[in-house]
Amino acid sequence: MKARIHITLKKGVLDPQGKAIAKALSHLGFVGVEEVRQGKYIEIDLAGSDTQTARAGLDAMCAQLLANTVIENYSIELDA
Amino acid sequence: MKARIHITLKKGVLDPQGKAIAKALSHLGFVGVEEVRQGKYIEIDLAGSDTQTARAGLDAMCAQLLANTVIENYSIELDA
Amino acid sequence: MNSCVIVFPGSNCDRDVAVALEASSGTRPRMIWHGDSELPACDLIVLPGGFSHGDYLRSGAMAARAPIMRAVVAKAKAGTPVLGLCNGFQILTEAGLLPGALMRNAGLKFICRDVFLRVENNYTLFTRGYGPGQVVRIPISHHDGNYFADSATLNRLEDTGRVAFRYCAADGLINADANPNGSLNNIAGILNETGNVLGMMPHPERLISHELGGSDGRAMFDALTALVQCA
Amino acid sequence: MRVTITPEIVAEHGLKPDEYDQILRVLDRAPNLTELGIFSAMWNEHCSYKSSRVWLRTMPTTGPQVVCGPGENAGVVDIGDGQVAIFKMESHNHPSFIEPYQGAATGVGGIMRDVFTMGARPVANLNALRFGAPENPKTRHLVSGVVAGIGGYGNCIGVPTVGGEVNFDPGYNGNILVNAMCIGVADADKVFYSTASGVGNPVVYVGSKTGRDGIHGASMASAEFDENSEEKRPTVQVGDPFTEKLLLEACLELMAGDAVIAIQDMGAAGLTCSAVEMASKGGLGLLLDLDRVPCREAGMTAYEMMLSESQERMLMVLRPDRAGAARAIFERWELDFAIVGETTDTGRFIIRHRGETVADLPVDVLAEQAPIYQRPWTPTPPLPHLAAADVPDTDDPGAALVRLLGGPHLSSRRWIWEQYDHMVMGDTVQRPGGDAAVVRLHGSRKGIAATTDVTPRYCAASPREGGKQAVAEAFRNLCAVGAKPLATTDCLNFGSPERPEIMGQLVGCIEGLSEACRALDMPIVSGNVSLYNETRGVAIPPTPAIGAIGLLDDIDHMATIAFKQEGDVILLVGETSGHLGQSLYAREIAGRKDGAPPPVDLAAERRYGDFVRGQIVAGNVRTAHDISDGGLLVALSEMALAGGYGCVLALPKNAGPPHAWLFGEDQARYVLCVSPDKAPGLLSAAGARRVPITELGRTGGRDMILDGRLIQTLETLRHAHENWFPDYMEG
Ligand SMILES: Nc1ncnc2c1ncn2[C@@H]1O[C@H](COP(=O)(O)OP(=O)(O)O)[C@@H](O)[C@H]1O
Ligand SMILES: [Mg+2]
Repeated sequence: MKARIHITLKKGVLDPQGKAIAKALSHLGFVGVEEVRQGKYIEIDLAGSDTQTARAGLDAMCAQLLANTVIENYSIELDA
Repeated sequence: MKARIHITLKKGVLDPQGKAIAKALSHLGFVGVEEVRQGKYIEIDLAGSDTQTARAGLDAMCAQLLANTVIENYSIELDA
Repeated sequence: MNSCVIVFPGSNCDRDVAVALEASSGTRPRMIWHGDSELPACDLIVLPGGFSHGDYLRSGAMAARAPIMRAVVAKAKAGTPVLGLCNGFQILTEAGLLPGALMRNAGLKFICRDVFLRVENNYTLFTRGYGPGQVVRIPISHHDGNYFADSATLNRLEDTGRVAFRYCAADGLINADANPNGSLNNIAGILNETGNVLGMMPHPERLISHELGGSDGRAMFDALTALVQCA
Repeated sequence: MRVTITPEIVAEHGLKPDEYDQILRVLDRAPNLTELGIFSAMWNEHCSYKSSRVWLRTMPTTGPQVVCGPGENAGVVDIGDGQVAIFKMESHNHPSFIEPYQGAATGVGGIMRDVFTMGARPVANLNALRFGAPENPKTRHLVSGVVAGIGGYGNCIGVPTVGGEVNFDPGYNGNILVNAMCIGVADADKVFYSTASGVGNPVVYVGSKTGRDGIHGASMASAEFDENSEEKRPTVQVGDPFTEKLLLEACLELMAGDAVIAIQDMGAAGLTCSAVEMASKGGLGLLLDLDRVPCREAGMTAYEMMLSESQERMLMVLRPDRAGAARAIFERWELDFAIVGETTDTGRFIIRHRGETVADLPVDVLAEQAPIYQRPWTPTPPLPHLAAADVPDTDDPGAALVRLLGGPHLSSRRWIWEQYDHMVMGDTVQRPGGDAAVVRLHGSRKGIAATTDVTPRYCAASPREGGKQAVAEAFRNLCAVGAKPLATTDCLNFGSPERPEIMGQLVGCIEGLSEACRALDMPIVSGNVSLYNETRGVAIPPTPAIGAIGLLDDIDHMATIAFKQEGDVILLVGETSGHLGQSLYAREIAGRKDGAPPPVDLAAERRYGDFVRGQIVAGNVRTAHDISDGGLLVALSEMALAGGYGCVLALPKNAGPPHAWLFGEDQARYVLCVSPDKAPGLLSAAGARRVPITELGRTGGRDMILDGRLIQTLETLRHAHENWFPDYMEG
């Protein structure tokens, strides 16, 4: 199974990388960029076929390691 | 408009972060993790409403700045 | 003084801080491997600087989940002084022993240079060797030192004297120019509620003698040593 | 899969038709594709030094301090008390142009492996960088990527990056140079070499897994760039400094015991080069079983495994009875460990894969019988001396000074070195910004000083004088901090050796630097040659980068460039003729690029350098700076800025034209600074040693004053000097 995990900064948490990207884009002459937020995208290949177990496992992985829930949110998609 | 951009390492390119995450997950006792790849996820809020112009702009942003096309691929989704 | 330095894969200031501790206390600290699960009896635990696990995923994230950290948390809760320097500070926040998070420097670049710090609270185990409001020169060397916490947490830190050090100008002024990395309120180091855990981004162990260009860092290790000798 | 070897395939492997004929002759059959790949890797310029070898043999490589000269992974020199310093410099030019961050990062990783392969713990890194003109649209991106990559790798592994140099010149627009140097320290009785010995000993692979990284990277590094080169991108390797840190610690742990017979890091042409070199040096054969090689991807072919340049890997020959203990060490560090073959007495390099023999080649042919070329060369025509009178004077030396100090060539490099952790390991006693960096030998009072130097515009004007000058400047930088120069490494960056005028540059530079190394007693113990640095037939300026180390017996007797207090006497050591040919003043202010470079008098260099060092070591002098790019006024300004004190100077009688005196780049000169009570002693000591010395003035104030006139305020100078780099990078 393949899981796709998005980790994004919580609202209100400053995002130095996003800000820097926005600035760089405007330096390069791109107009209309209002806000940029940078997050992480993690793909995990999992053994097994039980999506329910998998989902529980992935949730635990995110909460315990992949995301810092003080500043980040996460979301999980699972392809069977 | 909101764009969601995924930046991932090209196939065959070493992903030290993914490798380390996989190891850490297994140390934490998670079983069945076969491979982990880490990429970036970028959200951009754009002014304007013409999706075609937006898409062309986003493509240029990715090629010129957001992705390192030597080792990375990118994909763009656009919500109107 | 009986101190323990925790060594994670990728730690690289473990030896430096051991040298500083030995210079002040005359005793060589025990180096404890991250995979161990128990800590010997000790007067001080140090989480050193470096790039534990390459700083991959998030600085300090993987180290904070190492087996030894359960013992560190237990000792910290029981009152043992714990000092986290640079990567050690990042690990302490990831482990939940200190609030907030250390994000990428606002300038996005790694920065290695001497900075000035104002001692905001010199009534702590770690800072008793400094005067109130004293300005000290200590190097920073990090990529992710941009301190962030939500406003409630920040207020709590400020109101209870838990900000130990702030980045400042040479004359002690706290302003944006003196802030090397974008930290909220110029925060360089904070304490836990009970005052026995200090995390700071600067490296006091790097300026402990005139050969190295200064000795402002030494007072911290001297103070910790004296504390134990009194007790 | 059987591939018939066509002339096209041969050409794609960078082999010339006559080289292929030689292969057919020695094998007495056609090679298969894997074998051809192995030949192409081994006979590549990068591995075989086929164009430079005859000239490299002429370099001075021995001396009482030399424990091991060129030929091993790095050079080894005695530093006393049972210790050795192990160091080398290496190029990663083409990869860094294609992917600046990863190219530079893996360059640092590679040179560090060369050093710890030999049993040394790395204690300092340096880097010599050449970029195109600041105006070139690519330059900014390349600078930012290269610097971040060097920092990213060195900072993570925890070795201080303490020095280096940077030039901008349009000659590097299409071909930047990234030369990385690493210095390590080991116990003299714990140095490890790459000579395999014994038959039936296990050949062991450790580190990261093998992927399809940089296949043909070694060939790419020697192939001229063309318009399409940016499409060769997927061959870029990604560095993993965390794994390298583990590999470093695991190797040093293993080396504390007696398990290792031979060890070789996998650099260019990874498994091929390392295996063949170990076998060839030991006069042995070697058998590899590729089924046991740890792979990152499924289905890798023998060809791919043999040519992969995946990073952070090592190959070793171990004592059979120690293999188990060795495995335990690497497994504890969570690194791959696999016995992938054994040494044999057949003299053949035999590779098995999936039950088949996929290569069977004679080891000696691959290594020692690689082609060697005596390439035709034409000497660079000498340029006439450029008289100071032919270079326009300036009525405002202060403005010229601001332009020089606040421009790409002489501005502060702080923007770079603050991105490098230059203090980790707690022994950096002289940080970047001075003449040479100094790291204390851990736990002692001794120090190792290090510098990298070359002035490509001098080398272009006269390869021979330029070669001499590069070594002389390195010598001066070491003497100026109080270090005894010990030995040299080099990185010879040139265009295509197939062009006689480029070969002439290479020959001239090698002759010049060899002469200087002999005269200054700084033998060359390691180095690297990078040829084919060209884009569309335009070669880079000849750039023989020199890295040198020196020793301080007591770090308390060390000099720095900063003025230390008001009222000190400023003295000039050496002779000033006002040589403006190839000077920065002539180029940048007067727009003249002609003329011979300053001549180098090696006997004078030695005498003056020995004098300066002697005074520092004796504790008489704590402030010293050599004079190089930009001349005297620039050197004085750097000292003033570093210390925060200005100076009041007087033009000596018979100084000649002021612009030549202020900005000339005569060699073998230093500025010293001492308290007034020490000055008479210093003057008489110089007289006794026939060392010319002139009093220039006193420190003090916040300005640079010459003959009662304000040249410039320190504030203006500091602003210009410190801001050029960050402003430029901000774009
Ligand atoms: N790429 C670099 N990395 C680190 N330090 C550098 C780099 N470039 C220059 N420096 C440092 O800046 C200082 C000035 O460099 P340079 O002008 O080349 O010195 P010198 O003229 O004495 O050889 C030196 O201390 C040097 O080590
Ligand atoms: Mg110099």
